[in-house]
Amino acid sequence: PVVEIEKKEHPNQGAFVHTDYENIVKENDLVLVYISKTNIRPVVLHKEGRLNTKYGTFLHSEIIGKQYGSQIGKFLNSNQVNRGKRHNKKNKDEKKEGEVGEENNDEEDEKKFGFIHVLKPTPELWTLSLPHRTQIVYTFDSSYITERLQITSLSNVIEAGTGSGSLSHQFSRTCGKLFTYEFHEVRKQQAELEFQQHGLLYQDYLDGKTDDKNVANIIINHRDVCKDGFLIDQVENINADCVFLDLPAPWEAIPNLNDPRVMNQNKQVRVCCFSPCFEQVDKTIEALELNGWGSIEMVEIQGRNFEGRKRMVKSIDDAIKVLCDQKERRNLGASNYRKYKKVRNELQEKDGINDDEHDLKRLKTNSI
Amino acid sequence: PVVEIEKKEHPNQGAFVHTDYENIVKENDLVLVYISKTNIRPVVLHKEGRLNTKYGTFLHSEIIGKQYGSQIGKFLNSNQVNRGKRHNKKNKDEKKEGEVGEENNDEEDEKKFGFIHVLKPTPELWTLSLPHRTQIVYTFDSSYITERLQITSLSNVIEAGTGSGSLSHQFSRTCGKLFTYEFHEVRKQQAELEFQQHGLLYQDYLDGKTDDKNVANIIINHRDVCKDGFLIDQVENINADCVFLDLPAPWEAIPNLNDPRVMNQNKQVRVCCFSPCFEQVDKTIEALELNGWGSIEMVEIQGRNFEGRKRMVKSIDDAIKVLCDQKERRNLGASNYRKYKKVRNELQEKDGINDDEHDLKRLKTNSI
Amino acid sequence: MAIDPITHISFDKYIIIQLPNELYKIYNTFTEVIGLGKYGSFYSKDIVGYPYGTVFDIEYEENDTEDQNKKQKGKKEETPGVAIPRKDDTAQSLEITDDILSNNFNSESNRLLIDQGSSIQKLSNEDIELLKEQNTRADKLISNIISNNGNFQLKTKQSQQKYLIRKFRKFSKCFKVERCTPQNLLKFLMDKNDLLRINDISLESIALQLNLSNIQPNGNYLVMDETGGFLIYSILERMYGGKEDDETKNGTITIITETEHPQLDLLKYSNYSDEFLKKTIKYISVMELLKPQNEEFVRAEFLRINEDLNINELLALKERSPLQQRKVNWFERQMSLIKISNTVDYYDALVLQTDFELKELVDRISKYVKPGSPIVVFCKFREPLLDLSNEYLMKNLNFLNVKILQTSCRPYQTKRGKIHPLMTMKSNGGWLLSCIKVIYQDINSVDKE
Amino acid sequence: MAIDPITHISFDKYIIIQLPNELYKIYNTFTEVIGLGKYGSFYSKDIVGYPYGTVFDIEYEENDTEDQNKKQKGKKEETPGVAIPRKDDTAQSLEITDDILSNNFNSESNRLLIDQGSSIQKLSNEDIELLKEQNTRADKLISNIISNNGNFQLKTKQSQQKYLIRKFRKFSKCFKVERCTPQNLLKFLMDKNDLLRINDISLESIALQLNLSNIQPNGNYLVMDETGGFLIYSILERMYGGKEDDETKNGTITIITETEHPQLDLLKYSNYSDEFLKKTIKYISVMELLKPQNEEFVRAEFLRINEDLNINELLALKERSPLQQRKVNWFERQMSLIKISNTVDYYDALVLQTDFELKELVDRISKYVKPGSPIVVFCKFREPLLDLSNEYLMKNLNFLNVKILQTSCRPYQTKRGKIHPLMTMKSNGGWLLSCIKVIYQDINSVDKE
Repeated sequence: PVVEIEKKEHPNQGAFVHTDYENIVKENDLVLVYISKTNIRPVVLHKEGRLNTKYGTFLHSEIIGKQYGSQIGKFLNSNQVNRGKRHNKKNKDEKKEGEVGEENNDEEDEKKFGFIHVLKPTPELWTLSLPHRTQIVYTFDSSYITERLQITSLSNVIEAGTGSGSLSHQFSRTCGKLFTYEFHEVRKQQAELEFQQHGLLYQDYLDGKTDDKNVANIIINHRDVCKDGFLIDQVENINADCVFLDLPAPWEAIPNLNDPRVMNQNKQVRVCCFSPCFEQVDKTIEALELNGWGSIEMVEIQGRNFEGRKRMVKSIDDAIKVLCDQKERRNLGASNYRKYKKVRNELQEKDGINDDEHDLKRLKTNSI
Repeated sequence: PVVEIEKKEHPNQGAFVHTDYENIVKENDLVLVYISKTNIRPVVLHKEGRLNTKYGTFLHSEIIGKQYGSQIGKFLNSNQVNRGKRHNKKNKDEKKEGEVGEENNDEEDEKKFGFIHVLKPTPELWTLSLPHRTQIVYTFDSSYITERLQITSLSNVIEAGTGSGSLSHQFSRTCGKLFTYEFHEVRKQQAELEFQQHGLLYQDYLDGKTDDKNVANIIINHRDVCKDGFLIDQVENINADCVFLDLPAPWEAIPNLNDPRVMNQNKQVRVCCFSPCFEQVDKTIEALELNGWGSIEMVEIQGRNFEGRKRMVKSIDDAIKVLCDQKERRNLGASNYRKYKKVRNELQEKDGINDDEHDLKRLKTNSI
Repeated sequence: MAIDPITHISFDKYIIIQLPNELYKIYNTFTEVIGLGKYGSFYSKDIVGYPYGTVFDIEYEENDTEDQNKKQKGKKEETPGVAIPRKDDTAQSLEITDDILSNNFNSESNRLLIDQGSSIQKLSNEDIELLKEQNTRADKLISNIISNNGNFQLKTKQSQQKYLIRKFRKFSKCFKVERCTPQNLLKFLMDKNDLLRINDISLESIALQLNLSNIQPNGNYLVMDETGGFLIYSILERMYGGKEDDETKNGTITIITETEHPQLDLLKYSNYSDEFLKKTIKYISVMELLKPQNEEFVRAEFLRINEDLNINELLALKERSPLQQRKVNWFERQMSLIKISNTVDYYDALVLQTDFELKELVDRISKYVKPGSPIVVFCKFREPLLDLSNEYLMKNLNFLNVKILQTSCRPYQTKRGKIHPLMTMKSNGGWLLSCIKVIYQDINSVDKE
Repeated sequence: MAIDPITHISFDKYIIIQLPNELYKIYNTFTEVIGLGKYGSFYSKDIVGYPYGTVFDIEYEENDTEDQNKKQKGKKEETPGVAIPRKDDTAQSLEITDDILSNNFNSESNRLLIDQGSSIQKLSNEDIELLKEQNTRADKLISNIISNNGNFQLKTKQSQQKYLIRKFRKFSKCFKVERCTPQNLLKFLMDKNDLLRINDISLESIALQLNLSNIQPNGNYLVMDETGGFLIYSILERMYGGKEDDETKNGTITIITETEHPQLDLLKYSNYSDEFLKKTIKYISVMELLKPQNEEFVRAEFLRINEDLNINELLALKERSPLQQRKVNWFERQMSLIKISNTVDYYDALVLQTDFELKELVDRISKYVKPGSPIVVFCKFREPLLDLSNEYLMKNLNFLNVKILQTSCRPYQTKRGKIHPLMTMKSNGGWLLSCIKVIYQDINSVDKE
């Protein structure tokens, strides 16, 4: 998916906040356009804007004024139908989504109906819509991290590094203040811009651009926390109670948490280090122990998606019947067999039995 | 479970071999008596023998002469029934097994039927029947190991250490020759005796006690393979093509595989090291690489048992009906409600509806 | 400075105490003396004011010791000890430290070890009790255990450690105080083997359900909770974090109950005040929601119950007797229920944990959810969710992005040099289904291009 | 010494070749020239006689090189190279070694790296092809790739490695020969994304099925195989290991087929001779097994088909014409089928992989299994096994120890310093049900004590 938001655009505040009772899509809203499970696109709506999808072009004006959650449909011309079909072949699971109509290969000219949905952004949908600038912490992990760190709306959270900002959105939704650090300057700038567009920067609250400090709560810094620690100019005391380190060498950053101006010194605090390799985990445990952390626990989250599937069920008696018929046909010769079969069918129809129905394949819903 | 086999007993040969067509349990056979899923006992049958179970005492003579797989039942006296009941309470899953009869708490005197099954030993059942002398490699792992080492009836397998001998039985069934090593002298003696009783010792084939070298194929040694290597007096060249190391420090044993008299020098050979901790795996990989092993892969087997369970299903309408009734009863007062209810029921019975049947709990079969 | 009851141990609160055997138990600081059984007892006032997460050691007065020794056999000790907070120890861990252990590891193999059971332990259990009473701190206790076990040096490092940890758990007198958060409450229920009460839900599943439900401090959520209040508490925790008086937060939870009175007994451990819960949580039964009355009917019912009393007159009164006030309350509650049952497209998420037949349920209550908002269903079994997904949601154009998910957390033994997955036989933690409620556009209303 | 075809590459055998991209492909040494596409080609006789597991490098004659370069653009190279076995390398691995990699790791962070895509690689693909043709061995190839990538030193160690491995896989000319064992065949099907053909069974599931079925060299097994012969081959491998002439082994497999002719096309890769398979494997269709004829009926049928020819006369003949022999064969096969269908309590295990409705199937064929022997059913889905277990086996006293199992193998990236679980999206590998057939004792036949 391509981010279609202009670099300098400033959508309406509160993109990630629940809508009011009216639930109406407004001009300049940042919305997520759901095209399929694997194609969700962030768009800022303008009166004159256009949105190109595999189902053709949608005018932003067709979307503005609708309720969030609305389906916006259009009839596809045959050219688009063809493209849609090719797409469907590749990706059968998406068939239901985005396209409705009979599968009629003969009449390509027939108009088909294609649609998109306009959705309010949530951190989870945002994660799905992201161009993968860096590796992403997925919702299976991030939800668990949030719960284990016991993050609530009172928590001050430290996150290093910011990366794609995907997890920052999730933390920001739940926590009090989020201090996030990114050592890669370009990535920091990208993330900062994004947070600004999403109305999540604490600076905007300070500047009076928004009065919802539950939402505008992110403070982002360009920083190598391993070398330069966590202290920042904006605040004297970070008073963090939750720390999340997604760094190649978290053990280098852990000693920097000892500065009394970083962690809240007057309450229980928690840290989570996220590493792919066991060797990293080992060094991290060493650093945590050396720096006075206790109750250290390593865990791994395994998440899975399920889907219902259709399964063939065959009956033994059906199979036997087919084999008997084949044998008889061979023994009698083809023409005799047809005669015989006809007679037998006539006899059986009288008895209300239809022997010809060799329905070998019956479908049942099952799952793996 | 307790092993009831006498130390010096020598049961009939071929305990682990498929039976002939007659499939009859003979005197002096080593059999597994299946009492419940978690209670399987190895027994050598004698004319005069007795077997005590929670269902009472079974005479060996009741078992001898039956077919393998036979149920041997007896009626329990009330004392035993009580014990059985207490057992069942603890372990509901076993209810079906071992006991049949109505659940009649009032009439304790009624005789109940308890039974055992007599089974031919298999390596997998043997593993279940074992007193856990050491940690056991379970069938989920051992079957995978057998397959990944590509063990066939042509393979010469090295196993260190022998441990409980559970895995040795599985290897012995499938492989050509099994060279197994145990550094703990008492454990080695226990295992050797067991292999002898089970007719699995290669020495018995050499001594002419059996002519089935596919079965009598284990050579066991008391040895610390880390210090003293794998070479043994009995054969000049082990010619192993599969190695399984279940040792605390497999990296100490790996260099000893380099002796040209240990591994087959003229074909592809495989090794599997079984370790619980990542640090061990790391050292093992290092040793394998240093000693010229390639295509090294670490895997983990996750095995699970499933069971069907009953699930409650509630209907919304049923719940609403219950609440409406409660409300009416309160509004009308208890006595009026009864009158009202009676009238309503009479009316509804005419229509064939039974409103009183608030069957909130319907059962469905499901599983976790 | 006043104690912050969210971060610090306060009076009249439910707290969780972790014992040396690592199990969690719930106590209340309302109790004057908290007794931990064989791990000792102490005055609850001694621990008030310290931050949650503090480890305390129980120490006994010297002059009590002799008395204690005499009493020991016959009855339980009666004088509580003094709970001393461990200071200068940021780890605040009940675990036995490696320093103590590593001093005693010399033997390298257990080749020569023959298990002689407890006969080899020269210190009897009574001796150990004695030591324990005499102010012996954990490390001293352990070196005593070591030097009195004749076979100790013959054990392998591993069995030495196992042995020490077992003894330590049995004899040390210390404990850690934790806040009664939903996460700690879950651990408590797990230790109590009482997960059935919360539908066998795991921490990772509730976490995923909360994230997918997009819980925010100002949202309004429609919930069914068959976990005795655990789900509600978890949602409240994300919204409010224990703080009742933040004016910037005003989200609500509306609970659909199966019975007339909601069964949310676990909610009491949340330590929220009744006023706060009353303001934040609304209850409505399935009957009141799905078989609603109208105002006329309620007025008629009021007349019938109250024998021709006019509600309008009551409402107009400036001062009411308690009985009159109860009658007004009843009427106003009925009105509010009618309002709820008529307010469709309102809630920011539908969060379900229920045994009701799901197709039927979702079909009838999804109308209350705001379009574009999530519906997230937890179930202990997979089949009902597959059924809901395949037989209802996927066939209905009002639901988008239907997913069935499972998440499970694998704990590892987290000791350096001995890291490995732990084999736990716990249940699988359940399944989740999530989807988005959307508005279906009638195909006939669309212009053909 | 003659070549052992089980351990060494021989003529006229199916073999598996692992390519530098780590994928498995099946070839046949019957082919004179084996072409590996962009990885080169060679004469199959060059690899015959070396043990399975050998890695070969393909080298081209010096004097061919110029020609090759000219041809390069237009058409495919026509002269095969020479396959040279790697000697003195017991690892025989296609992986890129750490020695080569570690020489080139200097930069420590990718802070300054901006991805410039392929423009930065000074060696064009054509250059690399050229290098490759000129007898460049893997390590040389790689140092060339490194020194020609201007940005290489700016990458992190990790991305350097990833880059090298990618290039190596693309350009090196080497391969490894493996025996066509069931395990390697499975990897081949996995690489080909063709696991549906074998019912999505995983190595760990087939392994567990074989162990639970207690396969032995002298057993007789009753099998249904909807994996196109993969299951049969796996059983044969455990029984015989590829060796056809061991007189001490004489087990058989009886296959119940759905159709008249069994569909076991994967069995050809087993390299067993037709004679051996004919001797060891018996086929019987569901009809022939469950709707058997008797001898009288077969004789009548023989008469009807062969127009009053007397089978007894044919059988009595000392010499028969081919046509007569065929008729005798037909008759004898019918007799043997009748015998099979009448032989109950005979087989040492029932091993099933089938789409048939399982309750019905097991109910009708379990009679052929010897009491006390295992029944082991594989299914891609869980529901049919739960159904079989709960609705049939658990209600029937003729089955003991009913278990439903799942096993799954988790591969790890096995590089020291970088060990972590690999995220694979493969299917779950299926479920297994196992139980033991037993003999139920009528309760009325037991004396009351």
